[in-house]
Amino acid sequence: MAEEGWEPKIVAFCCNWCSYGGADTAGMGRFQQPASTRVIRVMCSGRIDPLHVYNAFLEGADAVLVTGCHIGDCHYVNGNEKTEVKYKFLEEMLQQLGLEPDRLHLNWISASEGERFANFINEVTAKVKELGPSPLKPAGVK
Amino acid sequence: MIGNVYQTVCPGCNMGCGLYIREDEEGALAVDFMKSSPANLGKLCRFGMKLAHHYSKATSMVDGKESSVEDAVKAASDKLKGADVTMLGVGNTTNEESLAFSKVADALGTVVNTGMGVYSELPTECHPTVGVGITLDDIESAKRIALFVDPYVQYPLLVRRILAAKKNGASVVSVGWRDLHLADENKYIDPDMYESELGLDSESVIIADVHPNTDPGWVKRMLNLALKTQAKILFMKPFVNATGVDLLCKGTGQKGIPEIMEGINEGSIKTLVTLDSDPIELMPDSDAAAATLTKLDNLIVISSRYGPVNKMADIVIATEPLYAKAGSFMNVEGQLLNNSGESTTGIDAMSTLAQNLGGEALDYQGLHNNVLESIVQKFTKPNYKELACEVLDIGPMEEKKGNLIYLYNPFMWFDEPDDNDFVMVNMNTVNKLGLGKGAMIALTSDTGTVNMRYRVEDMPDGLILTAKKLPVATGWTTIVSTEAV
Amino acid sequence: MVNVGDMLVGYATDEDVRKRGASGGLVTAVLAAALEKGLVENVVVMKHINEFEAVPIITDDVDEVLASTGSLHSVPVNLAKYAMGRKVAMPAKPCDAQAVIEQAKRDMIDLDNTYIVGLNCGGSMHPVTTKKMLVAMYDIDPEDVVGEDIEKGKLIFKTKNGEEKAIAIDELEEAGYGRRESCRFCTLKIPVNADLACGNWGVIGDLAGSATFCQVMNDKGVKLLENAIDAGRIKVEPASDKAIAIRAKVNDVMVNLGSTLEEKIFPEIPDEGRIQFYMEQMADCIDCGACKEVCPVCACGEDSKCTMFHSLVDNYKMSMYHMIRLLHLTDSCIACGQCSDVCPSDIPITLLQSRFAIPAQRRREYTPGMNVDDVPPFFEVILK
Amino acid sequence: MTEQEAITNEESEELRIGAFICECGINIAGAVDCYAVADYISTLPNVVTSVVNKYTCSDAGQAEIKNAIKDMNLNRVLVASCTPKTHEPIFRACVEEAGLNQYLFEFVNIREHCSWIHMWEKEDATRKAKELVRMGVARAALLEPLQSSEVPVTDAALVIGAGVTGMQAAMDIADMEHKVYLVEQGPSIGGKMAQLDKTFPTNDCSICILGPKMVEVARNENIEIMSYSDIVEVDGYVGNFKVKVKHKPRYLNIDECTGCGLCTEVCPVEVPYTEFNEGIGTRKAIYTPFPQAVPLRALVDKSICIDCGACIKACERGAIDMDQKETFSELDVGVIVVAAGYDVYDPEPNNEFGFGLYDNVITTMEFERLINASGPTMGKVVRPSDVKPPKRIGFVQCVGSRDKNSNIYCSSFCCMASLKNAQLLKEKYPDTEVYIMYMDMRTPFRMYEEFYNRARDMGVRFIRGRPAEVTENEDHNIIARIEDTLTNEIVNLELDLMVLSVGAVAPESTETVRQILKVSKAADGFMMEAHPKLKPVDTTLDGIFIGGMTQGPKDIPYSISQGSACAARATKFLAQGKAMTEGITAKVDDDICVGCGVCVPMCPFQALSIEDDKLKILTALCKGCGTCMAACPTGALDQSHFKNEQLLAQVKNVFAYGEV
Repeated sequence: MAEEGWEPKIVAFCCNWCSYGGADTAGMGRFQQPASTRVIRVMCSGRIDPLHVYNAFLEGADAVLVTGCHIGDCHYVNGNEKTEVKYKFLEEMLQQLGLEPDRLHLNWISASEGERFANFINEVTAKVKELGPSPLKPAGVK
Repeated sequence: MIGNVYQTVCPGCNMGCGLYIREDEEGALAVDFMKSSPANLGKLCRFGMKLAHHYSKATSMVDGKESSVEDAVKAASDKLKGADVTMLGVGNTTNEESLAFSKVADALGTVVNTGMGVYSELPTECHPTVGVGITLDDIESAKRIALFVDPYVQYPLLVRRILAAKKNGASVVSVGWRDLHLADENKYIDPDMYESELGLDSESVIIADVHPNTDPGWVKRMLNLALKTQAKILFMKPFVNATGVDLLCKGTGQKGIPEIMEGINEGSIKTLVTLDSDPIELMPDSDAAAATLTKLDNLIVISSRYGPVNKMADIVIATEPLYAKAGSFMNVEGQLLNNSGESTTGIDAMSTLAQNLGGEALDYQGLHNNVLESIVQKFTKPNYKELACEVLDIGPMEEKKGNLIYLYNPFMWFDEPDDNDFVMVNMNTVNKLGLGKGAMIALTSDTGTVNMRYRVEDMPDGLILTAKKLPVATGWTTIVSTEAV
Repeated sequence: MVNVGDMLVGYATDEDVRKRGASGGLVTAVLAAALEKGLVENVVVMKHINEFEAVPIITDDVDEVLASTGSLHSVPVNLAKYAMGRKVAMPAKPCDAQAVIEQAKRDMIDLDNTYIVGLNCGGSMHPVTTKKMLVAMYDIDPEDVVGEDIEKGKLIFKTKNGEEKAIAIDELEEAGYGRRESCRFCTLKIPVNADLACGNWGVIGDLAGSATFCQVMNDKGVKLLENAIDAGRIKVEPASDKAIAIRAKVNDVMVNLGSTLEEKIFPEIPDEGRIQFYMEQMADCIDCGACKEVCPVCACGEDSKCTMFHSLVDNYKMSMYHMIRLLHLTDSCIACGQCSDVCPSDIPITLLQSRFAIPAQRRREYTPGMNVDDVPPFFEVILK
Repeated sequence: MTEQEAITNEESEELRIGAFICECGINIAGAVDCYAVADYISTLPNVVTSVVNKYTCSDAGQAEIKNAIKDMNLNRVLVASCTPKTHEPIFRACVEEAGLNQYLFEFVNIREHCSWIHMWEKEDATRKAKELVRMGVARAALLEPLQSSEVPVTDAALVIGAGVTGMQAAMDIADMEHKVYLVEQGPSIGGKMAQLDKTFPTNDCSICILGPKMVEVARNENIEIMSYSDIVEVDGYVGNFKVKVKHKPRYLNIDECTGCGLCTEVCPVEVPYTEFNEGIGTRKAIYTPFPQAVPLRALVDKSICIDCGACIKACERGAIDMDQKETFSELDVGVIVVAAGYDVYDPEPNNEFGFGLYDNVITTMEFERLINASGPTMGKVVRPSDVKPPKRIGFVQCVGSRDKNSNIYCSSFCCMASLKNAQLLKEKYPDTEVYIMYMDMRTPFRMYEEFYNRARDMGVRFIRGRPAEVTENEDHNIIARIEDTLTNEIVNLELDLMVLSVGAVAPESTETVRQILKVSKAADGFMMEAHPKLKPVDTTLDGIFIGGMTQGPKDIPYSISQGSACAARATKFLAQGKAMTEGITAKVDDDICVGCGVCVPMCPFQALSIEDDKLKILTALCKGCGTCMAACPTGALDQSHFKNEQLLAQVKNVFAYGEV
């Protein structure tokens, strides 16, 4: 366990139409969350490149969340389906690399599911707090 | 066959890495791996991998206008006849061309300066040890290795040799500015403590390097360390044929490049002839070097590459690219390595030049046999010359003054771009200046300011290391002030 | 008269080519005929320099093709990238053929313009290691060697004075010599993905040592053979059932050897120590990019997503360059060993890449480089 | 100097970023110390000004931005306030007015993503806000000017669904001199409203309002009605939609048939008429939907037709053609209005309140058909068990609405519907007892509350409670046990007829249309609007609008107003004749692209193709999703405004060496 008061830093990639909207709805619903997560907006979850996920871990992220529209709801027909294919490879690779599985999550969240978004952030932050800082975090990075 | 395949040696440094250069039908170059080459098993470092961009072709020029090689040689002969000429050939080319160059020097009654001023301040009996070090295979059987170079940046193909030595049980101490992964410990200590602190004995190897800007005192200190601890020593050098040129253009009293620059500034040198040696690229302060060269009456450049000095030269004699030359090189181990190319444009040009100046004609075969007799015989089986001299008087050491320190590497010797385009500082400097991630650090010296990206390293406070030539640098160490951009 | 699936035994009609060939000189004859009759514009061949050195060249001169006869066990190079953008015929070890097909999947090679004459392969060796092995294990001066062969699990060297010496491969590999590590766990010994699959396995009876077994894999294989027969360059006859059985047996032995060695080469790394293991393995990398330049499956130019991170300005704990390559090649790495060969820090990159590629490929029952129509799973698109 | 060069020149100048931190009253300032954020941001490289204002989106706030751009010649603007989903267009327009390219603007969300979700951790919220804005500044530094491109708009509109909303929208657009294709899946336009008897709150006869409108729609020469047709495919983008419509076969020639009904009379096959009369009464295999149908044409239900040929003989105009095939037509339209309507909630699956078990439990829609003068019983309300007029009738409210086991939403019209039906009963059969069992009577709009009082005055009895148990006695009367929560008594009510006041659900057909159009789905299954207040009838897809029940349960007045709203929003594009497409599209660097073609199958809009070893992008078709870039191994493909370097700069600036 990390030293007391350590707060995990989580990077969340959200798609403009659904999960970003979900985060907004969580805000509108005032669903309180730990201040651990930084949202980066992309137009579609299909835009999230494993390159960005790796860069997030190597820059110091303790967890990375890949989120987007539910299957069938993608504003661009099937961007999220391709994300699922890439995510499978990403997950397998980071697992083989030795990174704890709980540091990487894929979650489809629609623009109306504010509470679900908030719960998701709460759960992940709690799990990551359990795991402690990421082994890939460079020295001296906050 | 379609296009050409040349077996050649990488001009990056004195390691002698063998490789193939492929030239397709349109003349585009590509690097290919020569796995049978003993020095490097076909492996190449960052510089070797980018060689396709290195061989920029030179064009013969007379007084700023393009001309044929023959006219350039004719014009050069007229200029050189009876003149007081200084010649510079650091060893960026083959033994045979270097020998031809020294024949031209004979005709002019002068010597070829190899740019390594160090040699003229060392007793002749320790020249062989500085010239030819232990073999690369012997590094792998050393018990203890003291590193006075940063292999990752400066001589990368040493890395696998040192790792192999560690597998055979060697311990490695690095005496540099930053922690090296392959070093068991890093001792950035006062030079006087080297003998007592580094734990060297007869089964140890010291790896240092010598180049035109090295302080002779430093080389003596290295030799003394080897003498006192009976450790073997290997001096790496920055030019592919530094060893060959040193042996071919013998004689103490040769001038180093800094000395030549001073000579030009004082007006004692009026005419300079270079062979594949561009002072603007070689000197730490390129702008100062360029300014100095304008003071020359005659600047004659014999070169296979297009470099900044070509632009300033009165006469340029363009020779064929290095990989295409017929010729040989001698690496740091004293191994003779041959090009597969057959072109002799450079040699023929110098042959004509020598004849115009009263010397005899030269041909490749003659020069090659001379090389075999003069330097290879002496080193048929490369063996390490035990140091046979007393402890040397180091004399006044020009104290290291600056906090910006050069980590000389092949990209710097040719002043060519490299992706590793940053300076190194430690975390205290980052926090002191409040540098953000991905931000720039501003380095200011009395010659100007430059903004550079930075990498965080474990190294002494206040120091800044750079593997890239910076306009603000005036020597291999420079005093700079730093602030966040 | 030749059709797909035929199992034949044949030899070059030119006695000199036949004699110098590793088996019957058939491969060289087929390549020469392809050039002569205009089936192709160029041929990729190995230009011999000495017993342990040869360099791949692209030629349009039949003599250079004929001069390249004879198999080279100590020149481990992948020929795929030399076939790009040309109408060409080429000899190909199984990993060469795999790389050609992977490049074809990325439109960098047009398979219809690339005739692949496959060669059985027991495994290749590194020239410098082989020379050291000859001195240490065989007590032979490398200069005297005139030929070598792999048979019945033994590595045989022939010297100028006609002498032959054989030592078991696993004995050599125990002592740190023998074949390159990637060849040890390779299980594709017969190039079934090429147009023709040739070799000396299964050449028995009076033809032993002077003929080549040849299996016709597809229509291009038929065209190659018929073209060579028309050119009068080769003679072929159907292989006997016994020959076919023996060839299959030899193949099984080699394939099993490959799979048993796999466990030895890839010991399990405990979960908690695994990330430290990879960090330690990559720590000495100087980011030279050689492993990408040499990779025969990689289709990118000099600028790509991995080389975008060549600068070491960010002191990440793991190189972005390697993480991207590990992912991009998860579904297409053919473990040909080229990257390990050219790494200046001697990092066993092929083994590291295989730790990611082999499980991922097996999980998807996908083998790269076998069929140009298989879409690499990473780019599999679920288009309703 | 062409415009493109002007942009790139301006690009090479020194970066001058202006940061504007919004307090949004106390919405942000309540948890985030905006002044601390502004101070921190002013220390970052290239930030020229970093100020706080109370309401950045107000006129004063926007004026301050415009002045700052002019006075300090800013070439990048960053606003840290609420969500870009609503306010990015406002600020983009603001910076554009000040002469700065609208894409040189970065928006950081420190309200929904920060202050509102960390209300009690002021320190954490401030630190997070600083980091979010730092990320924004890093991205702002790398933004490049873009031009959103203009596309011509085809001067025609498609309206899907010809219920009251669809008809209203169609007429409004047509009246503004634009061509309208009105596609209806049923045999006649009119939708569910045609089935109703009277409509609240005026109790005027439903068909009397609807009929004239239907005729007007039919007569309007700008409207082309395509009845009995389905939407099969929609491609393209705003202004240039390609729509494929399937015309289901009626097995008779629509131009010849006059709807005279002779064929229907001779047709020997009869089945319960579920489509229109909720299964009460019957219809023939060949039938006209209802008397006031538009188009008044018959159609053949092939599933029950026995091919006896009687109708063929009977038809004087020889209109019937039994092997008529389905036909397709391709429509080019500029805008699309979706008014695909709803389905009535079906209580049968779990036999709610005895529905499907006892004959005398019916739904509102079945009641509407009973009481309707042109209905199967000519307006006589009878008990299904013995076809006698019921003496005691009870309405059960919130069936299939406000119920955890079915739909949690309130369907908004069922209370008023029951009040109306109760009044009709009292008027027609004064001595019947009418009960309404309810939880809350919801009568929100003009004259609704008065309508409620009138029902009470007419003697309708209200019981605040819903039947806990419903049983049937021997003469099929319904016994409802109710706990009246106002009197806290258990009431056993015997009823002759019980009407379940059912709500609305999203129909299967709307789901298919929704998937074809790729409009997102709300939690309640209906189509989701872009924003409840700011864009109530828009969808997130430019040029596609939704109105009426398809957007969620509502009553007829609300539906009709949404019909007009859709028309207004849609006609903007038709009137302007051009539409601005988003400037964010894919861009390829030809020097790096090796032509491996891996990206091509990634694009669902067919915008990518390989031509002589290089990638070619049809920017008009590119929607800017970015999926192809994630697949491109070389990095040659990048997305304007979301470039790899911009995303990586944000990732890098999530972290820092020192404490913020």
